[in-house]
Amino acid sequence: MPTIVVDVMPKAELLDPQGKAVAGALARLGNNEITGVRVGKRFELTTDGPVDDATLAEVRRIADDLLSNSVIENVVGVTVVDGATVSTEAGTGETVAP
Amino acid sequence: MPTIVVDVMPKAELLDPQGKAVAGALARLGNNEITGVRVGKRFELTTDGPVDDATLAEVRRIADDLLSNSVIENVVGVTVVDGATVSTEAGTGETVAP
Amino acid sequence: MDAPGIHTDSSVAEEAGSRAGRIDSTRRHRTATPLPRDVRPYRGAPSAVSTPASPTAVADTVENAKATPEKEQPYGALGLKPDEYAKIGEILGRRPTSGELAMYSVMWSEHCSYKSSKIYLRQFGQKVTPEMTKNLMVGMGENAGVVDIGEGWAVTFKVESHNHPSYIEPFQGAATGVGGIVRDIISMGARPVAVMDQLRFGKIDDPDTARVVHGVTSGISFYGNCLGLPNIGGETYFDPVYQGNPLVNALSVGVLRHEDLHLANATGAGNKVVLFGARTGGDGIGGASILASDSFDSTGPTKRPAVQVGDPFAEKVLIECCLELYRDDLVQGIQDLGAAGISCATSELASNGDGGMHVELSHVLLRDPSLTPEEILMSESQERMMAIVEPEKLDAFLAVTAKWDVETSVLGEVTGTGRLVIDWHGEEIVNVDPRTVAIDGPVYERPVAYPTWIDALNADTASTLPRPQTSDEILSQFLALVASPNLASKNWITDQYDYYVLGNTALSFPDDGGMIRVDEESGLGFAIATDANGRYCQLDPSQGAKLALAEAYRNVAVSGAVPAAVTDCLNFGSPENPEVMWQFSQAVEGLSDACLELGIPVTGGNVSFYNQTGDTPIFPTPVVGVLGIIDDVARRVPSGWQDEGHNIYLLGT
Amino acid sequence: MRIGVVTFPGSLDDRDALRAVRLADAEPVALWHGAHDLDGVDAIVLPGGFSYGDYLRAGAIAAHAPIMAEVIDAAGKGMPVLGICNGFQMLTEAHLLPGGLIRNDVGTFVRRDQALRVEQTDTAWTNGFTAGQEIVIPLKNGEGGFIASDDELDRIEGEGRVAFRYLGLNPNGSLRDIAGVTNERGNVVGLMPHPEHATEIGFGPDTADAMRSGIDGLTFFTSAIRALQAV
Ligand SMILES: Nc1ncnc2c1ncn2[C@@H]1O[C@H](COP(=O)(O)OP(=O)(O)O)[C@@H](O)[C@H]1O
Repeated sequence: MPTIVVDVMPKAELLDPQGKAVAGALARLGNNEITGVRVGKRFELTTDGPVDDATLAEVRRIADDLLSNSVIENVVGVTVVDGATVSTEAGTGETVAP
Repeated sequence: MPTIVVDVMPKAELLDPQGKAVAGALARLGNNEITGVRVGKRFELTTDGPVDDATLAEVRRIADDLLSNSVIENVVGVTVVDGATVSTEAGTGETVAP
Repeated sequence: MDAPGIHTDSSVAEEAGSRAGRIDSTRRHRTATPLPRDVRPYRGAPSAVSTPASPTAVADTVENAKATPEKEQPYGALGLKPDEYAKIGEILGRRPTSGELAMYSVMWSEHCSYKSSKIYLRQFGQKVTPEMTKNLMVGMGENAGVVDIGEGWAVTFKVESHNHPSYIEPFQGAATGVGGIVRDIISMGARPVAVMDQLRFGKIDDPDTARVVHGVTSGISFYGNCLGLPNIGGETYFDPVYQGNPLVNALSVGVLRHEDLHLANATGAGNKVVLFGARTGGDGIGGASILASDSFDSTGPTKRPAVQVGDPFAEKVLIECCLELYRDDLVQGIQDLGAAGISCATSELASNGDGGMHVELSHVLLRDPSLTPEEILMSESQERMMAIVEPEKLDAFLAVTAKWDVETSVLGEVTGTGRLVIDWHGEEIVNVDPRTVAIDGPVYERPVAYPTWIDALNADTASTLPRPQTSDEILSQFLALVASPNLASKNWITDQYDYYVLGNTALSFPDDGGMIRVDEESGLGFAIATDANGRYCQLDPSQGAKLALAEAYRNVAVSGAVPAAVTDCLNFGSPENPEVMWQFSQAVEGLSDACLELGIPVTGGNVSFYNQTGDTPIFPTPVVGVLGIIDDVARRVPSGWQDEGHNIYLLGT
Repeated sequence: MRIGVVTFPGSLDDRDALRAVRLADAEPVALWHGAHDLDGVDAIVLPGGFSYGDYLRAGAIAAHAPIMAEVIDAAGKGMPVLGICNGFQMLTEAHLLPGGLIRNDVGTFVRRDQALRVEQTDTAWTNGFTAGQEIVIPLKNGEGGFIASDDELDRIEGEGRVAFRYLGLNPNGSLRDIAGVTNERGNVVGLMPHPEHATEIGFGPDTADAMRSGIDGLTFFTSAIRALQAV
């Protein structure tokens, strides 16, 4: 059963109070390596059938129309994850996208 | 400036009211290909310096302790993304993790 | 049930500890299930036709139970004592099926059966005068008591605990606590109109307290605000005795026209048994899964969550849906699903009715298709209701639930057999007299012992403490008091609570009690206040309980309302500790005596035992709520100074 | 004058908005989100609440409801539309109003009696106020932070489309203290605070005169009636 992952992030130039709060918490916990935090959403969509180009085009449309608000957010990724399960810990150094 | 992406999802066995609401909206909008939706969080952490193993270990700790609530959520990915920005559209068929 | 109200904490330490092992006899083993598993589509349009659950599980049928009398059953792990298990065999004349065992074990647990408190709670029903009960439309024993407030209006109210879940996952625990009490109110036929919360936390500067406090208050804020119910008051105390066992009590009030009163009973053979609301998942199975975490690995059986996630939106829709069903007279009997889920709803509805019930369990709509029938019977998934519907009204019923996008399935019908029969894909897995499950559970007269330490505690009075001698000492004592978390302003909590919604809030924080207008024309309304002081009760549980009642009574009276009825949430340590049992007996006796003296009846409430950290019980904490009636809320009296030039009087001694 | 109030699944302050319409001497009309017509109303209120739990983004799912197509159409033709709190969020999601609303910077839900300055009186919902008038109405939200890009903010400021600003305290981190905005034509107005909760003495915000006696919100509804009468 394929899973389509849609990633949505607040636009870079706009305020992200959640990210700011997390960054503040990190600093208070003594971490000073992380200089910025932004918090977005990750949607995992499952389909019964196989994912073809038409499905992906439809998901991109959904991502733009419903899953994100173009005034304040960007869709930063639409990815098909093969196999039914997303690992509980991804390998290091893996690059999601070019 | 490298970005570390931390993905957090609600545990599969728990109710995900957000996913349920989105799935309901998709169905009302006429989509019946997507059979399930779960909504999690995507954190983008930026560092000034390079990301080494120590940094990643520290981020994994932060992901478990601060960015997620282990009672109801799983950290499903900790990934380094090179370059300052994550592409606005990821390629299809990419697998995030093994 | 003849104990006040229904369920206690859905997770009680005792049960949690011993019921960790679930019904392994019928669990089919699965390989690790792929993620995400929760993929049952939520479709806008509900279906009357249910999605059949997976039929692959091999059920332990009644036939099978008869044929295999010697089979060993994990009753101990389910929290049943050997004699209780033997009693079940006696009642049935055979060993129980695993489904029956699931039902008896949850329904005979402390929190559903009131087995340790029952013999004391009777006093609330006995120490009454006809004058006290003349305005009671429904007294103790139903989901919540109902008080006639005049002009054709009635009010129903109740307070309940959600202590243990709120320690494990403060946000969701507290949120689902609000959700649970509100469903009790809906199931009486009422529109919920207000909530309150009574909170006790550990030491304010303990590292774990922030997790609990902020989780709990934001959970209450989230669920209550999202339901659109004004929060009109509550209590917040800090004391180290609650460190590992915070108290999270939630109260809800509803209003109804007299003719809208609904009760939890299944009458009329042929009437349909309908389950509606959220789908059933593996949440809080028997309240026991908390300690089942050792089996939470990917190779073992499917994970069962330790916590329940609340969906206030689903509950808000459920409220409106139920009110429309009542308005159109489509419901004959109704019960909310709380602790013990379908086990509780079917057995209580059937016992309170005049016949029996026949249900096909595979018609239950599932969130997790891998659930076994026993798990479905025990699941505590939130935001569900069960209704009894006349067959000719079923279509209209389904039209209303469809309008509100509430998923619905018809499980079976009321019968004239006097038996509760539950099938799983056509095979009979439960066949019991419902009263033996829901009403005639075990009753214990637990040992009681006077606490030896209490005299020394009482002898150690404040008179031995040094008095401040200098103005500096007085100043520093004053500052210490002002800075103490229990006296400081609670705005940081109450500012997160909406009291405006519904537009009828006449009083709320920081007033002594909350007040709600019921009738927009006449101004008829009610006031409500809750109080408890665990420290007083530790010194003297009987006096402490009386003082709690007196304070709540005063808080209602000073608002301008006439006190009319009482609800209570009795938070205590383990009933197996004779000293705790003594505290409990004293508190109930004191409270019931004081109710008689003040002339107001207890209409319902809740008992929460096993509140302790290690072996140390919490202070006895009987939270008492008093409801009063006011003819016109325009004549309310607020706590603050209103206008310049008013005189100030001090009354009393 | 018939003023409709749309109920969505999860709407909470719909009954209050209907009451406020009645107190303003207009005829309240309850509308349903799934309807495909507006029942001939003269103006529309999108009420507060948590439509669809606000689980995706506040107001996002409701903005796709069938009736919203009618609302967008009517708004385009000049019908007065007021979005209160969740209704404001729907109007931004439907792009009838600029900007977006995000989680409060304080991180929690906030309920308080909020002072506002009326910045724009040339709208269907504010013509009864005087320019710069200070009013107090209840605020209660979790996602009330108004944001837009700097350019966009400059533009709407320049066009006089900031309708209300927070006074004294900015409760949610809204940029430039913006509490409410209007469209260019002035018929569509949205704001986070709740005027419908300041329309009845005894149940509104506290004032210097007496507790819970503030009724500044009534002017929103009487303004709409006046705007409709002027047509
Ligand atoms: N957890 C809470 N939820 C709602 N209201 C609360 C809560 N805690 C305190 N309050 C309200 O805050 C106000 C002040 O509380 P408190 O400081 O305990 O004063 P009092 O001793 O007069 O009850 C009261 O109106 C009370 O109802």
